[in-house]
Amino acid sequence: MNLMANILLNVLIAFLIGSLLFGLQRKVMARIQTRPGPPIIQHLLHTLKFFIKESSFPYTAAMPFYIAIASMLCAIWVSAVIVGPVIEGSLLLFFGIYALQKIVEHNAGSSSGSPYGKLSCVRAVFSAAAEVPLFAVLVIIYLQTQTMVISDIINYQAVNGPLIFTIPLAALMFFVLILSKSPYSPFAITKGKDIVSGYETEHFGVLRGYLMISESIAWYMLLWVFLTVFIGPLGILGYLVGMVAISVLIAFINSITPLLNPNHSIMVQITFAFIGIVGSLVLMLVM
Amino acid sequence: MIVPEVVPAITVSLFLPALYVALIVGFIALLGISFQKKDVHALILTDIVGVAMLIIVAAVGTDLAEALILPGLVVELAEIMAISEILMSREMRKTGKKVSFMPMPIKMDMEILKTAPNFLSLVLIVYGIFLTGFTGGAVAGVGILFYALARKSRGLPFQLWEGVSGISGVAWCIWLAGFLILFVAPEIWLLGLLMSSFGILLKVASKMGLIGVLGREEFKRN
Amino acid sequence: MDEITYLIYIISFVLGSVLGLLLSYKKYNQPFVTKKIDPVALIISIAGWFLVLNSALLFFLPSFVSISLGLFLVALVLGMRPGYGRYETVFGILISAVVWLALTII
Amino acid sequence: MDIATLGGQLLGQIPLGDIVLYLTPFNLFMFAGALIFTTLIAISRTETQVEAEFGSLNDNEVKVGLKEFKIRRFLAVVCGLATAGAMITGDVFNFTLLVALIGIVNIGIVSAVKQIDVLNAAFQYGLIAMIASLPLFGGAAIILASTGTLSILEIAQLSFTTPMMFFASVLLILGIAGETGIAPFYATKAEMFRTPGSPFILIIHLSSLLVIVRAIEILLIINKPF
Amino acid sequence: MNPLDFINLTTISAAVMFIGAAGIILLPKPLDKVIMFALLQGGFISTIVAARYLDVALVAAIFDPIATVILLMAIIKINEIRGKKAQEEDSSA
Amino acid sequence: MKLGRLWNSLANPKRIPRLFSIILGFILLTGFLIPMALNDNQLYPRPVPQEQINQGNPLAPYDRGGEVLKEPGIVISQYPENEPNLGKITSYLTPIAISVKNSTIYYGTSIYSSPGGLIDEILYYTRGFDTVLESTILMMAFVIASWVALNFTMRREEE
Amino acid sequence: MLEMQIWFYTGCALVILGTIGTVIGPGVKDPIVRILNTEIPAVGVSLIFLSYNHVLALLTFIAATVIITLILLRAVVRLEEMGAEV
Repeated sequence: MNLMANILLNVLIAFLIGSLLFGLQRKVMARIQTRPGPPIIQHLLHTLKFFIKESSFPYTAAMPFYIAIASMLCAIWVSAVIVGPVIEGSLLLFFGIYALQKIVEHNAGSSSGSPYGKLSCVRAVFSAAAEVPLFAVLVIIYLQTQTMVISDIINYQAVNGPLIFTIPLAALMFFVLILSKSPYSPFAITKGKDIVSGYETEHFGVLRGYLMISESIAWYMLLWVFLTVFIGPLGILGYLVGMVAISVLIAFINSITPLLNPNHSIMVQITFAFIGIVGSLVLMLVM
Repeated sequence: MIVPEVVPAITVSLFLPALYVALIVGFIALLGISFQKKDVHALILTDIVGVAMLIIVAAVGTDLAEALILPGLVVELAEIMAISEILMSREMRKTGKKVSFMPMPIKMDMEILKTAPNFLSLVLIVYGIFLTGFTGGAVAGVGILFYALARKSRGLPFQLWEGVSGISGVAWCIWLAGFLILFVAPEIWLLGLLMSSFGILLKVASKMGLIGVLGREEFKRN
Repeated sequence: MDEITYLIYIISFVLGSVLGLLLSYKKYNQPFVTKKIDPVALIISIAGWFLVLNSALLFFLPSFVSISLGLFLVALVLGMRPGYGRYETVFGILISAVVWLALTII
Repeated sequence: MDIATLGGQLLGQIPLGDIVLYLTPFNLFMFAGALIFTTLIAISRTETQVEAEFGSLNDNEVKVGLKEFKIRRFLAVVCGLATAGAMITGDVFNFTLLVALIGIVNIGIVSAVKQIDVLNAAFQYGLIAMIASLPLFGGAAIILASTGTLSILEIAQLSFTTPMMFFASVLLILGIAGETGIAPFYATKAEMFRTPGSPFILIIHLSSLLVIVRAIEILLIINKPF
Repeated sequence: MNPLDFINLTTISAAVMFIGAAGIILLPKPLDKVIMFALLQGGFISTIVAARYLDVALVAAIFDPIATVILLMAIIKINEIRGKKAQEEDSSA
Repeated sequence: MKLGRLWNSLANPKRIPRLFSIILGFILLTGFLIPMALNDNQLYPRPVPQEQINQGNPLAPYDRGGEVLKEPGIVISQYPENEPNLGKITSYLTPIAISVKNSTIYYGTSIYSSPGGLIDEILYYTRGFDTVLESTILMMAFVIASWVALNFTMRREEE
Repeated sequence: MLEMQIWFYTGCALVILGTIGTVIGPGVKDPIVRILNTEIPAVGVSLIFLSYNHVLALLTFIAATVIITLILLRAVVRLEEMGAEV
């Protein structure tokens, strides 16, 4: 298959499945809280809706920047899809993409000039302190498998069994990272309802659409990376089942936990990271 | 053989003591910082942390190590400069006090400030030009600085300062051009070398001299 | 080519959901009816789940056609407005799962 | 070769004397990312922060003045270029110097503002940056002492890791952490983000995250766990 | 080996430096410290001379008075400021 | 909740440098437990200290051989293939430097710091990019400091 | 060789002594005293440079120390003049 078609295909799949998973998550959370909840399709419709709404830009915004940054987020996650499912490149590259994404996310907030966006931006910087150590899980994977290239990691797991059994603490760390990126999670301080919609507060119309598209792709990609590097070679059906399972699990967690205060959220995550890194290193030395 | 194949045994034997000294010094200074309540004291103590860094680099004992000391020094100097300025700016905003521009004249009739500056500065500048490069820049810079510090000619106008800054920008470009010549056109390496040396000299010296302008405003404004 | 098939599945699911949502708003005007089963939806749901899970039985259709058709029908019920289509879906899953189990085990 | 298992196939080298820059897909992506953001910053204007005033119904607008804007944009562009350089450099000492440059420029970007809290954060960050120059350059020097080379390409071809190299890389990572203000030290940094001038603040964050990712690559090259 | 051999420029300048260092640390008044600092610098310069790098010694010798002058000016200035503050407090009290 | 209090206090900017320095201090101390030694196979090695000055070499301590504009000096660099003129800068002396060299043996440092010489070779030629950076660092620091000084600390009365 | 070792160890001793003096020496509550004490480690480092024959670095370091001292003193004097409690 030609590369461009492959990329397009994967991006579309990522977007649609990501949105459906978000919808599913909302539904599950609603049911746990004994509300009827919106249909599963809701998140997708919500995203598409923004493309036919009028776009307006706040007059206080930092102009070309404010628009470019939202489109940038999209581009970044599309490149994540390219690195991940399409060419199965280096995990380090994925790490870099995650870092860039973090920046875009926080500056989407601050470039609008809204106080809520600004607060969300400050919190995003803060939360990066916790998420970057969590991403160090990739280093543990490297130490275990001796490679950073995704296709080699898959081969390694085909031979030696899933990594989740050999480095469970790393898998736990990555799970916390995924948890922190999910909506309504205890660690979602950047989008807490106390600051309206966080960094998305001042994005309307097309820009909001971009942001939501990239969020969906991001969710898909995080789950994809988790399943790929910890569970091993899977068919597409396997990925689907895994993603649904993780989404439902996270929905359970999110619906029963409160939003933490920013400092505490960071420190809880750092504690997890610390336990995870030290624990996995110790486990590796022992085994 | 003028240059040995490997590092001489004596340098190797001195590495460990030097490294340990650096570690001890670093530890003491860092501990000092961590127990410091006042910001300005922490700033002074970071100077010593820099000293520990220089010892570690010097302990390698090769020509390369010597070339690496210079960046370390420069970084240290530059950061102290910028941070002390930020500290002052912060305190000014905090106290909200306008420091009177012309407070108490200093009654200081030190002989050295009347007779020596011209001579000392001249020696330093000439010697700095002879040295060229970073070292020359630093030496000549201190010369300019001392001149500015001690001379009574106060009120060096704003434009002049900007002019001096401009020189250093141009000098930086000269150095860059020299650097490029060394790689792009290796045949005329001599020109590149001279451009680099004098570019850096001008740059460092003019920058150091700027401190003198800052300092003179403090010390000699009667 | 695998991915194209899955893309078609997803799209048919999405289209089904959208259509189901629209239809359900047209059809039902009470909000959130808990204990009532709509026979039409029940039939659609059972048909859909049957197609999805037992596509091997329908040898005259290529499996991806039957599955995408099935997913469309499944989504039509699953995607209804809040409070509707839940029991129908459960029945659909149960019946077709029983059929599937019976066929695989026997 | 280790570099290939980390960042993908080696695409090319740019030799500048002893300092050889090398390009893998990973380095190239990060380099391009840093450059794109730098261009974006260079052409953007800043936002206006609107806050409600206490005790009245008026809004309070916080803007970036023209002079402040110019200097901060200049510093931000320099910071972006330094980050881009740090992504492709192939020399440990060169990398540390770029990190030091990023550190000082970051301080500069926030030092031009007027809020006391922000200035305080900038000062504390500056203190960390200065302290961090000890482990940063010290770590590089210990790597030089133990391997006899600073070029990452040469270090990648060594077949062993001594405890000394490990110690040096611990120092190096601490130094980078301090200089760029990552990980637990974000608390000083987060305060600095309250000031207006979103595009310039972006570069502070961008540089620290990209540099830490790159640092992980370098450290994995220096330390061969197997 | 003759113990008197140990009395040469190197050892003497080392001793001078140690005295200077001890003086700087232990003496309480800043002005005394500046004098001891000159002693330290003197020892240092003679060490360089013992190493026979005369040009370096020359530069160090030029920088010595400059450093001293800077220190002196700062101390005088700060004493002045402190004196003035004390006066103000007295007059206000 | 005590833990929460502690976590909150850790986020105070003023504590961070102190925390960082104490952690760094203890990590430095672990250096004593690690076996360390200088690898003697280094780039750009130099002769035994004081050796050249004891021989009465007027270029001490930076004499690395070579003849001005004729024969390159001896420099062991990392990638000699990238440096066609390796060693030439080391051996280069300006005319003034040559006259100084002929008159006294105690000015080796000054001679080798004037254009040409070992440090110039390393700083400008083999590791030129480093020097670009370090002079940039210096320039940036001065830009920052002078900007702050000009706009805040010096000319406050104009605000 | 002996001379070189004397310089080296004198330098080490001065650096350590000076650092201790700067951190916990008598009267270091006064910033001026503290800055004066930092001159001792500076001289110690110069000696270490000298014993390794890093003469050019030594030259630069001497000049840079003077400038750093000036900067620090300027900061201290200014802060004192403002009456800032830092």
